[in-house]
Amino acid sequence: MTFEPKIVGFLCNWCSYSGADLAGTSRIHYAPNVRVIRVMCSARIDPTFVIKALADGADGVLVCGCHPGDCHYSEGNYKTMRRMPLLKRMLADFGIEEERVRLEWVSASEGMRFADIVDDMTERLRALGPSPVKMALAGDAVER
Amino acid sequence: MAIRANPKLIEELEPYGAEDVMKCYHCGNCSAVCPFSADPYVFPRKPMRYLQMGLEEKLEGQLDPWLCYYCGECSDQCPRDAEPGETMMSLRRWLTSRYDWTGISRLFYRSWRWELLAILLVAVITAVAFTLFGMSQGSLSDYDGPNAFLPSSAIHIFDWVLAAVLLAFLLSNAARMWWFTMGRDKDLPKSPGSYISSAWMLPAHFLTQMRYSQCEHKGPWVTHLALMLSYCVMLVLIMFFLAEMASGPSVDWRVHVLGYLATAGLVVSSILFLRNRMKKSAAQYRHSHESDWIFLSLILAVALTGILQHILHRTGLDAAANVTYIVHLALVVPMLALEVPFSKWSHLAYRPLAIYLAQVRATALARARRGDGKQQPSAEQAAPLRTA
Amino acid sequence: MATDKLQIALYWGAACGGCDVAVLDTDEFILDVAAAADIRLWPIAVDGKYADVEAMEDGELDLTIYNGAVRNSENEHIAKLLRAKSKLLVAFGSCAHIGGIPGLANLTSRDEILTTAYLENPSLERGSKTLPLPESGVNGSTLTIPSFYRRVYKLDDIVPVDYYVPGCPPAFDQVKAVLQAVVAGELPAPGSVVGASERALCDDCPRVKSEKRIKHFYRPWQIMADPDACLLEQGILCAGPVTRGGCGARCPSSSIPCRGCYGPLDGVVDMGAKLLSAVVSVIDSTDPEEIERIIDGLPDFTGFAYRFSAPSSLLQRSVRQ
Amino acid sequence: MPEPRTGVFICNCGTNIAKVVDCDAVAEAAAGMPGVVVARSYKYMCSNPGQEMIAQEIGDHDLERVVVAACSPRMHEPTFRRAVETAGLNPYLVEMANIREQCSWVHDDGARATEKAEDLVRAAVMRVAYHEPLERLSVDMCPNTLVIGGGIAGLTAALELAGAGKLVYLVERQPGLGGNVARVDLTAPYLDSAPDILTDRITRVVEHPDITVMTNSELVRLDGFVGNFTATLAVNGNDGPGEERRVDVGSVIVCTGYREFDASRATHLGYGKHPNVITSFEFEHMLRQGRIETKEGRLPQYVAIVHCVGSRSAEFHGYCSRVCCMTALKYAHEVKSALPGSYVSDVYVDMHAFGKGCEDFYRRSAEVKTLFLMYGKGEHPVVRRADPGDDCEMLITVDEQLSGETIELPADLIILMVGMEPREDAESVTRLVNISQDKDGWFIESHPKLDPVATTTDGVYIAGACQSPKDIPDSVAQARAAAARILGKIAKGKLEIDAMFAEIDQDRCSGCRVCNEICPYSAIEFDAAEHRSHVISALCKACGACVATCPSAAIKARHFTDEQIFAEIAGVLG
Repeated sequence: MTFEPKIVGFLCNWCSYSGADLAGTSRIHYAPNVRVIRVMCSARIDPTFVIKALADGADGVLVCGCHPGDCHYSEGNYKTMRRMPLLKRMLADFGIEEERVRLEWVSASEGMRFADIVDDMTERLRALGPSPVKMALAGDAVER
Repeated sequence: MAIRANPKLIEELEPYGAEDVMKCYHCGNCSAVCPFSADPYVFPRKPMRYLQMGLEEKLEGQLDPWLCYYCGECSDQCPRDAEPGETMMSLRRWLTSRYDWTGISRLFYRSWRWELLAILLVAVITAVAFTLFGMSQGSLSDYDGPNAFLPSSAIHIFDWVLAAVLLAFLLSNAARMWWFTMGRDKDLPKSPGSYISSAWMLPAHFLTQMRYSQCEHKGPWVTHLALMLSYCVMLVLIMFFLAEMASGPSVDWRVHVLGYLATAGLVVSSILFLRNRMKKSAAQYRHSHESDWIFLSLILAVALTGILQHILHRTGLDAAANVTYIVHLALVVPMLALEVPFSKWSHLAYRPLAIYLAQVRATALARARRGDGKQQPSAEQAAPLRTA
Repeated sequence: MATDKLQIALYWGAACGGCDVAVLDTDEFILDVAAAADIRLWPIAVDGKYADVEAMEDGELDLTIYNGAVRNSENEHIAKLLRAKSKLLVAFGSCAHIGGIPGLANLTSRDEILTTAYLENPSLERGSKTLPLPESGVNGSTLTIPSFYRRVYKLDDIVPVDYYVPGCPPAFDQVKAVLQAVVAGELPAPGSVVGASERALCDDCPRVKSEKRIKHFYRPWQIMADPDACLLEQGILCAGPVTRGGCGARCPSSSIPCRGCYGPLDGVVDMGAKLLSAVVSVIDSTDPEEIERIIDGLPDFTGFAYRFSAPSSLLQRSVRQ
Repeated sequence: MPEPRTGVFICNCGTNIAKVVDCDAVAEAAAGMPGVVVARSYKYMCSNPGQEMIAQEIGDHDLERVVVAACSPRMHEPTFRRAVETAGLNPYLVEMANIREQCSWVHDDGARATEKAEDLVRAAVMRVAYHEPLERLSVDMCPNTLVIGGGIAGLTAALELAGAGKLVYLVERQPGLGGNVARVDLTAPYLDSAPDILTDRITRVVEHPDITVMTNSELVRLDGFVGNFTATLAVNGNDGPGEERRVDVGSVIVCTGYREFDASRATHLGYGKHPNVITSFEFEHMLRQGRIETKEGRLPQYVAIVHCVGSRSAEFHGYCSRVCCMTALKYAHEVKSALPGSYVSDVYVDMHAFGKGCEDFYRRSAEVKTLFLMYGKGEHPVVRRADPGDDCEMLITVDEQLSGETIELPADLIILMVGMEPREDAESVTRLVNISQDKDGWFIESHPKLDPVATTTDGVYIAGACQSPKDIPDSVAQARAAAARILGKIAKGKLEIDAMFAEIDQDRCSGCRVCNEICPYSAIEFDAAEHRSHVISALCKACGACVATCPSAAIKARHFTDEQIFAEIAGVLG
């Protein structure tokens, strides 16, 4: 059986979550690997959430917000835009592969784009294999 | 190379009947519905575009208007009432006047008064000339025989002279048509071979009007063919069997059976056309140019005077028959002398010629495309004159 | 040893010794402690053997003050031992509390550490390939040393902890407060962080704060900082906003940015992630490339953000092992 | 982890969900989740019987929390909130799991979709355990309104509000009222006179006792929140020092309009180089003067109208300016009637004749023999001076799309249909009233279809061309819509504010002020005396940016707390 990665998606309510809903209403099929958590704005996505998802066993984390300039809250997505690069550097310091965390801008009309992103990410994570985080933490309890 | 638009050209075309072309917004429904519109002859839309923008030279070079038989589908489908069919008709009129180097055609199409005046003039001259001629050598009471008022031998000679003159006009105009549509375009090499291999189309389309038969409604084609064939039969009879036709009072069935049929064809079809035009029964009859009325009326009048003359002669009323003959000739001569080279009747020559040239041109175009290596020509391009 | 004196033990795990010094730094107060308590174990200052502790009954000790993280089998063994023997176990100082500076080792691997220390260290004797092993044969007998763990643990990863005293080292007042509370029997709620503020360091920091917009980050030595304004606003990375107060804001008062030794506030699950969020959210740019350039001004941000708290972070350690 | 008594309701949505997701299996799995006392699968949860079932179960099982696994919460969350409310449960104690739009409609592998649905339900169950009952806030509504901009939209809105007996403050930067409509002669497609439309309105506005008109004035500051704004105005600011005036208003309508595209930017059209290349507004001026002529005073024989100048181009603005096509047709009519011998050409990208009466108008324009030439979106016509022998002054080269030919069009007078663009001060307006601009600079409405005049800032409305290019009827309709929205709120007297907003725990705030700059709505206020920040809840839009940023975890996003989201993360990961 092929490894099926679990992806936690954090989606802003106004653009990306609507875009994901649109993929549904348009019956655009994509990989069932993503589990979406809705937040009002991508700026609500505390870097802690991303790390928490990885620590809890996610193989990948997808963060989606409105396209720059199109934020429902004017400039919330810019905060996300600022946080994600440093978060990625930080995760790299913990040995976590770059592909496991992905930031994408998905508008409410981009159902197809959302589906493509999920499929692509699923594909890449399948190739990458399971996240080492959960294994490492579980291993520490057994062997010091 | 940019082409200069001429917004004024449309004003020149209006007297020819192109009154609604500016309403067109190029949805392309007309070209879509037309059974003949196919690459490289996309019409009516494209010629209409040239006309709107006043691209005179492009229009002169168009064969497309002659590929249209005016079935009227396009005008029926037009959402803007831009009358594409009538626009094509008006372009044919305009092209006729362009092919004609004398300028007479232009004068006639732009002014029915001039056309009527010319007809009257020719009619009067004809009548006077033949009356004087008859009186100088025969008797008004003799229709045939040695003392005939208008002996068929003399008329026969006159016919042949007239035919030669008309042919000269027609041929010179046709040559101009060739020059505008083919000769002038140096960029497209036309092979002499295809001129020869396509030559069969000329008589074939002339005699059968087979393309017309592919229009959705067959009625107009039948009527049109009847009129044309009747005319041709009558022409052959007159040009070659005038003596047999004129002799009487007995009926020479060898020729007269054909004569009756042709006459009936002429009368019935011209009446039908006139009735349709009066009733505006279909798109192609909605807009009648003065030249249409004049032409059909002349045909009908010629046929009717011919019949009358024939009956009078057979019933022994030779004097009356001779007077009718004069009237008949006074109608026939302007019809032939004016209508054939300068007005509506000329399409009899131009249309088959255009179909033929279009085929030659399309073959050349297909070869040029193939030669460019840009694309393989489709079967349609190889034989681009579309038949439905 | 029946006595009404408090029975206490002080121990250092993976530590630098600073916490012990901090206890000693209470000056003559230590004499009051000595008067009120029997110090049963304090390797840095008082004689006492592990065997003595092992001989104690469970719960015999009233209080153990444990400083240092858990890095090897000895640390773990003594932590468990003292936990069993002690009524109260206090994680004393950053290392025991949240992992501390030794915890930074969790951003690298055991192999890398051993290689650096024993094989590639320039001060080593040329050609030396000696690596410490838990067991080694010497002259026919077996010599054992504690085994070096794969990673660093904070104290409560190993044993339940009753109270936490943060700081690297804890401030004098805190040490005193803890001891006095135990003596007086006025104990706070179990599991609480003792002797520190419920608010971030900024609350204590005398620097003037205003709205923050950062266009450029500086290392402290790169600019002459305004002595009165918030360091972070000036582009100097300061862990103050994400760090529990109570230390008296000694670092920022001395123009040194806070390094976070007091650990995160209640409700903050990951100190580094929170510092990251706070610091970069106020970057004054909406251009991805410029943002990358600005964060280039934060070298080893991970090391800074988790300077004291890597073992207590959500990820706990690097997965490169 | 808290384990309140939870009911889980799984909607089959007919077969929309059930044909892919095994709803009974999901219900069975849900029954074993923490705190779940009842889990049911039903055909249509949003139907009346479905809602009644939820209410019934709440009563029967003393449910403290409800999870509905159904469609997107963007679809039916309000429905289920009402449903639990009828059963006496606080509406915020319900959580939805989106197993339709984001599960059954996008997957075909039933087993994996069912597994995903279970994860989503578990996340909702674990999240809802941390939900708290929330109450909406209520504030007073000030019945006065500030209208910014005295164009057709502003005038209309002011009259509408004053007509209902409410006080209106109308500020206009220019010395006179009327805006861009005041620069127009006739209007398309019915050829009504613009001055007639305008003069009457201006008179009524100026004379209305409940409307305070302030020209040469502008807004300099807006404080407060919906129902309770204080606007600081610089009155007569352009003439000398001016005075500052403060007014209390409950609502603000922004009607700041547009400015025309600067035609000289489209260099190929030769505006500013050829004297007889003029803009549409210059032509309007000519029409109002009553004589169409070239700069040299001659009557033009060829008049060319170039559409889409600045619009629908990759170079300038991609959008359509909406009014130019019909205005251009209006010019065709006006030129043809003033100069019957002239030839009018329209050079356009696409003819947009979508408004009422506009298609007829287009047809009539074709009937007066206007020549229409189409050019491509990525291309542009080029104007040059004609050669000495030509019967025209200029020539326009166009790659004409409908013929495929490159055409040179003669022209004596060229009218450029300059598009609309956001005013140069639009950005400062957005900062003043706290609204946003889209990528082109137009003000963003709350919802493009369902809430077209409100903005993301409660109490601030937009009307007219400041929102996007618009003709007079649309501007008027928006102005009236905004006025109606405001009158509705005034009629209620009190305003309810959504229970979702951020709040700062004053016992944990250190006053570090990291959050202050984060809030796009300036809803976070710093109390300098207390050294604490706090949220003005009426201004807060609950985006949560400050919550994620607060380094002390002192800010709580109501209904989107850290605990709730952590529980959700743990939930989806099983």
